Amino acid sequence: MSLLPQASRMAPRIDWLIIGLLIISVAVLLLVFGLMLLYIVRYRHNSNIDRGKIAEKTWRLEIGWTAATLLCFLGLFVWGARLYAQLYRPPGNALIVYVVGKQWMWKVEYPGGQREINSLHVPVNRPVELLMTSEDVIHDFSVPAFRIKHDVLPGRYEMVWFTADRPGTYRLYCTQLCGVDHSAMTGWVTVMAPADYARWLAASRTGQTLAQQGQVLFMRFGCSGCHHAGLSGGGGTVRAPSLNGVFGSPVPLSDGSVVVADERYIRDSILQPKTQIVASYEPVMPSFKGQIDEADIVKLVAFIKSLAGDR
Amino acid sequence: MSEVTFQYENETHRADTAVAGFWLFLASEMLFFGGLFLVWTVYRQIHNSGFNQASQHANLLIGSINTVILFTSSAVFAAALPAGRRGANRTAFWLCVVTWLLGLAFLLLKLWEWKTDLGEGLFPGPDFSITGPGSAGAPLFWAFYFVATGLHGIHLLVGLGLVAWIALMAYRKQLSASNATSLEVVSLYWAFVDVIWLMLYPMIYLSGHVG
Amino acid sequence: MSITLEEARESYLTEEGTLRSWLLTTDHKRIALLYLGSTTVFFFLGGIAAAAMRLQLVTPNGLIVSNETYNRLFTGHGVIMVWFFLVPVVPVTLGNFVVPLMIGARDLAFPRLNLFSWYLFVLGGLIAIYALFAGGVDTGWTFYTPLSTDYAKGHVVAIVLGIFISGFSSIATGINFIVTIHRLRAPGLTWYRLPIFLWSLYATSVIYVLATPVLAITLVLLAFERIFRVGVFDPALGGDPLLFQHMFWFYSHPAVYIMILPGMGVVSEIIPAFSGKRLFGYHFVAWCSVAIAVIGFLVWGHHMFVAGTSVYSAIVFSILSYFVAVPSAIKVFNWLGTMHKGFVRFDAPMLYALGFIGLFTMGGLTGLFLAALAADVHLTQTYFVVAHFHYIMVGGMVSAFFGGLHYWWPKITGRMYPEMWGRVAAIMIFFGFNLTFFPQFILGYEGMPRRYATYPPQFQVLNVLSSAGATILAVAYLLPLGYLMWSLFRGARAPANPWNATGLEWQTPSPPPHINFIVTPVVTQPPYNYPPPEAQEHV
Amino acid sequence: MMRIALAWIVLLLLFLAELLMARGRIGPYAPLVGLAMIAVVVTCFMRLQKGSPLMHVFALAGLFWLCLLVGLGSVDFLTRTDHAVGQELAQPGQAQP
Repeated sequence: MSLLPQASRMAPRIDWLIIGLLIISVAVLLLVFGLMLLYIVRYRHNSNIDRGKIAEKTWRLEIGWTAATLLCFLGLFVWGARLYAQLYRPPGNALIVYVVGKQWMWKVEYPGGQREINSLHVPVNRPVELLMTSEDVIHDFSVPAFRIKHDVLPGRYEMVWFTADRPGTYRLYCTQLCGVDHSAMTGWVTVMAPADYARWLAASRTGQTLAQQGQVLFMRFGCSGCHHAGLSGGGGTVRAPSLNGVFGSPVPLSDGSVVVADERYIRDSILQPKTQIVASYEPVMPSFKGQIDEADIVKLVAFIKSLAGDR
Repeated sequence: MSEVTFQYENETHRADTAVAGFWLFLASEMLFFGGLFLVWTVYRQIHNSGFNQASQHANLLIGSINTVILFTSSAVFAAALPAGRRGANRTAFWLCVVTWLLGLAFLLLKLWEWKTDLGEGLFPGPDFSITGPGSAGAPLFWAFYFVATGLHGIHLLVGLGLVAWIALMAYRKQLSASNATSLEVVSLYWAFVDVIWLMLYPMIYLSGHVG
Repeated sequence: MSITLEEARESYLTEEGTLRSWLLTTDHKRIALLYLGSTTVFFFLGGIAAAAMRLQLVTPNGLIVSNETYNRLFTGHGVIMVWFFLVPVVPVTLGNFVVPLMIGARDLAFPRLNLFSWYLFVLGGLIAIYALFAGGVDTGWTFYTPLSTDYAKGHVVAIVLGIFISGFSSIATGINFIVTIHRLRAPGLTWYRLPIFLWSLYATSVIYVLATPVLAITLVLLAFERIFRVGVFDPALGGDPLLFQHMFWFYSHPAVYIMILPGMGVVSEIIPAFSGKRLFGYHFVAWCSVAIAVIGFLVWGHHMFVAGTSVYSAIVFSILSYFVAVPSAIKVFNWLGTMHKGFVRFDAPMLYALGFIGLFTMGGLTGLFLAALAADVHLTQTYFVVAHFHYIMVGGMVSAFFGGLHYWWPKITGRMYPEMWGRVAAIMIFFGFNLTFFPQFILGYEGMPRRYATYPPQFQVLNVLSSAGATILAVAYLLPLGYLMWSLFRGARAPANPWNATGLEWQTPSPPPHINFIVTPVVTQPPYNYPPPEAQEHV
Repeated sequence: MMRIALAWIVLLLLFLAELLMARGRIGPYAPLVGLAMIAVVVTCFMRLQKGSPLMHVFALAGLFWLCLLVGLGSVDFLTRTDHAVGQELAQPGQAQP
């Protein structure tokens, strides 16, 4: 299995599963082709071999191979399912990178404010969690060298994570048909040693972190006119909830329910503010749908996230 | 060897086979509407309050009147079958006429209801009128509403054609004990359209009034 | 209406010759030939699209067409091959012809419905062809929303309408077969005396009748959303595009079994006939068909392991997917068991059947890779998947179709096909097929995504190999078209039972008369009642 | 004829019950009454119980596969731990105050 580099912690484990499947397949294939060739040669119609009597009762054999097949399949199922569950359980300390799919490019944004298109830089031996969404149709983020793949859907955040363990550059693809230039929606993942990664981050800095860029947008879109955030904002004529410490905490809503303010909730509240009103506030916030793209929403989310510790 | 019983032993064998085949067709139809039921079930699960709000905007009065009209029409048409089998063509004819008129009344009321729905801005889109807290998912309900009632309406329209055909047979005195298969099949179809409505009625008109 | 014995013996082909008598016929045998003609047209249309795709992929940057045209090519290829060839082909051609013959009936239960379903099929097909030629569709045959509803250009509504209409043709055929098998069996023909082909067509028909309507409603919802720009899958309204995928695969996964069960049925006829031995484990094979049809409804979620469904549902669908593989494996062992101690002859139908076993086994085994959750994450949406389902559908089903066509050709036409050419074509198909699709497994493992008009240069060698195989495959598929046509006029006259096979269809003349059987047969024997080896050895 | 008239009266009563129940606290059970009405139509107007076993098989198959579609079709949505962003969105372009 040296055709494709194994560049993540998960890769060899998934390759072992594939090798296991391959061994079983080759064994069954040899059995089927072997018996087929044996029988058609040995029992060809003009062969005078003594055929004896044919078995009348077949159910023992039938039960036998049914049970054997079933057992073998159950083993494979458990093996595959355990690995799969790990693929979707990210460790808590992962580095978060935002990925936005758009016909036909990948936009990548880092917490430090770095941005790139069709390219992703990650440090080696450190778990990286990608929070992904799409501006239009369904895309799919796939890096074969890491053995990961996940659909990127409009209207929600999907997650995939990996720990790259071999520096180098690897191809990334969109693997869900997304329109005319689907096959051009590809790029490169660069895995770097920690020191190189730090240098790259510093060199690609745009001056502001993602949260700082979000703060600029927070002013520009007029959010700060109503919402208190950080040390500024609020104090206008309209009463709106303070955003300090909101992220990750439970929010009571006007219909009596309680939601935890996660990325999804923040995004919802920007685009469709009227559907989830915080208890005791008026539904006066206008929708920003159509005025703000997913890449900017990511910045606002990062900004509000950065206030999680403030009270 | 008559043309109709070519591959059958006799007329009864043919009639039973036709009716059984029609039941299989109805099973297929059930899955057709089943897709809509799945849509409703899933979205009601996800957008509970939006679906309740949206359902409260449905016209309960017309919906209820239509329900009564439709099960009354199935009862009337069910009575036409024994009449047809007896050869009582005149009775069968008038029962068909009543069924047909009830079906027509249902459709006219439905069209009127659609008109008021559209007037109230209930078609999903830029002018959709259900907004405010907890309304997420309401447009999905109304998209479901228009597709479901539309498809049901088309089925009813086909039913009207079939009932008219049976009425014509009765008018020409063609129904008899040995020639009632078409009547039986159409009565199954008409009752099935009723069954679908009895499923849709609580989903559309009652679900929002619960509790 | 009384007819003389002489008139009753007149073949269904020569009984009446006018065009009108063909287009308004209710004879299942003539309708089968109408279907054979129309599905052949679709097969070659889809084949031309495939050939263009393989040509495009000879170079990494694409040899002949733009990205947009390439997308239209694979969409057209998928739509035509799935809905207008693979799903209908064996039931409506071979099935239509032999079902009444196998059960000793004069026709299907609803002959006029049968003709009507052919017209629906042709109408749906013409609309689909119009959509493809009037500008095409580039959504893939899976029509995932919101690409198909809000973003794609092209005639999505038209092609969806074509598929919708042809769906009703499937439903009509399914109802006809199920009711016929229940109600029109000859005296003495109990369920366990039915040939396996009928069991598998029955199972197929269950899927036709109960899955196709779900596709129909899904396509209605899709068209509604495309026309009105609002609908139940629209994420902007709070809709979930994954619901579309669930509903689509509720049909389209069982449809995979529509595309393989009839092939398994054909092979279960051919192998006993050319092994001169009764089918091994008849009851198991029969019930496995039913089991595949029923369990096949429970596994659709395995198309969505990376789509964003819940992990729990992925695990449920994974284990169910393994369950559906068990009955398929049982069938393979039973076919091998049938050849054991038989008298194996190598006529063309048998070569096709042996090819089917080999290719289907490979397709089935690679399916295990895709059912194993973590392996699926790596392999899905790549050429591995493309190769996997082509092994099942083309390697399996198309081989079985050709096998069945050769097997029943003497019965259908009254002429023998040229045996040598039949064998050459069967062997060429097997090797051409492997050369085309085996490299695609490796491409998929290496990560080449499917539906790519252009690709990174490291994949070129394997792609060129695959295209070379496709050339052989194309020739191999054209061969039967030539020699079968030739045999219609020059082939040797076929006897009633050229293969010494059991089954009622071989007890009536080739080609059969309009009424199939002059005297309604009475069945007194189990199926595949070939004499035991000790009785045959000294013949 | 009597049987059909009786069935119609039962349907009417069930319908009124369904309507009243939907207004009250036992509302969630109102659809059960709807199912009872369907049972009346199927038995009295479609005469299923008088049909051949084959018809029973076909009707039950339809019902079974319907349950399968709705049941297995909801599994994913009932077990989503990570509810989608878009799932709590209202319609686009709502009027601004």
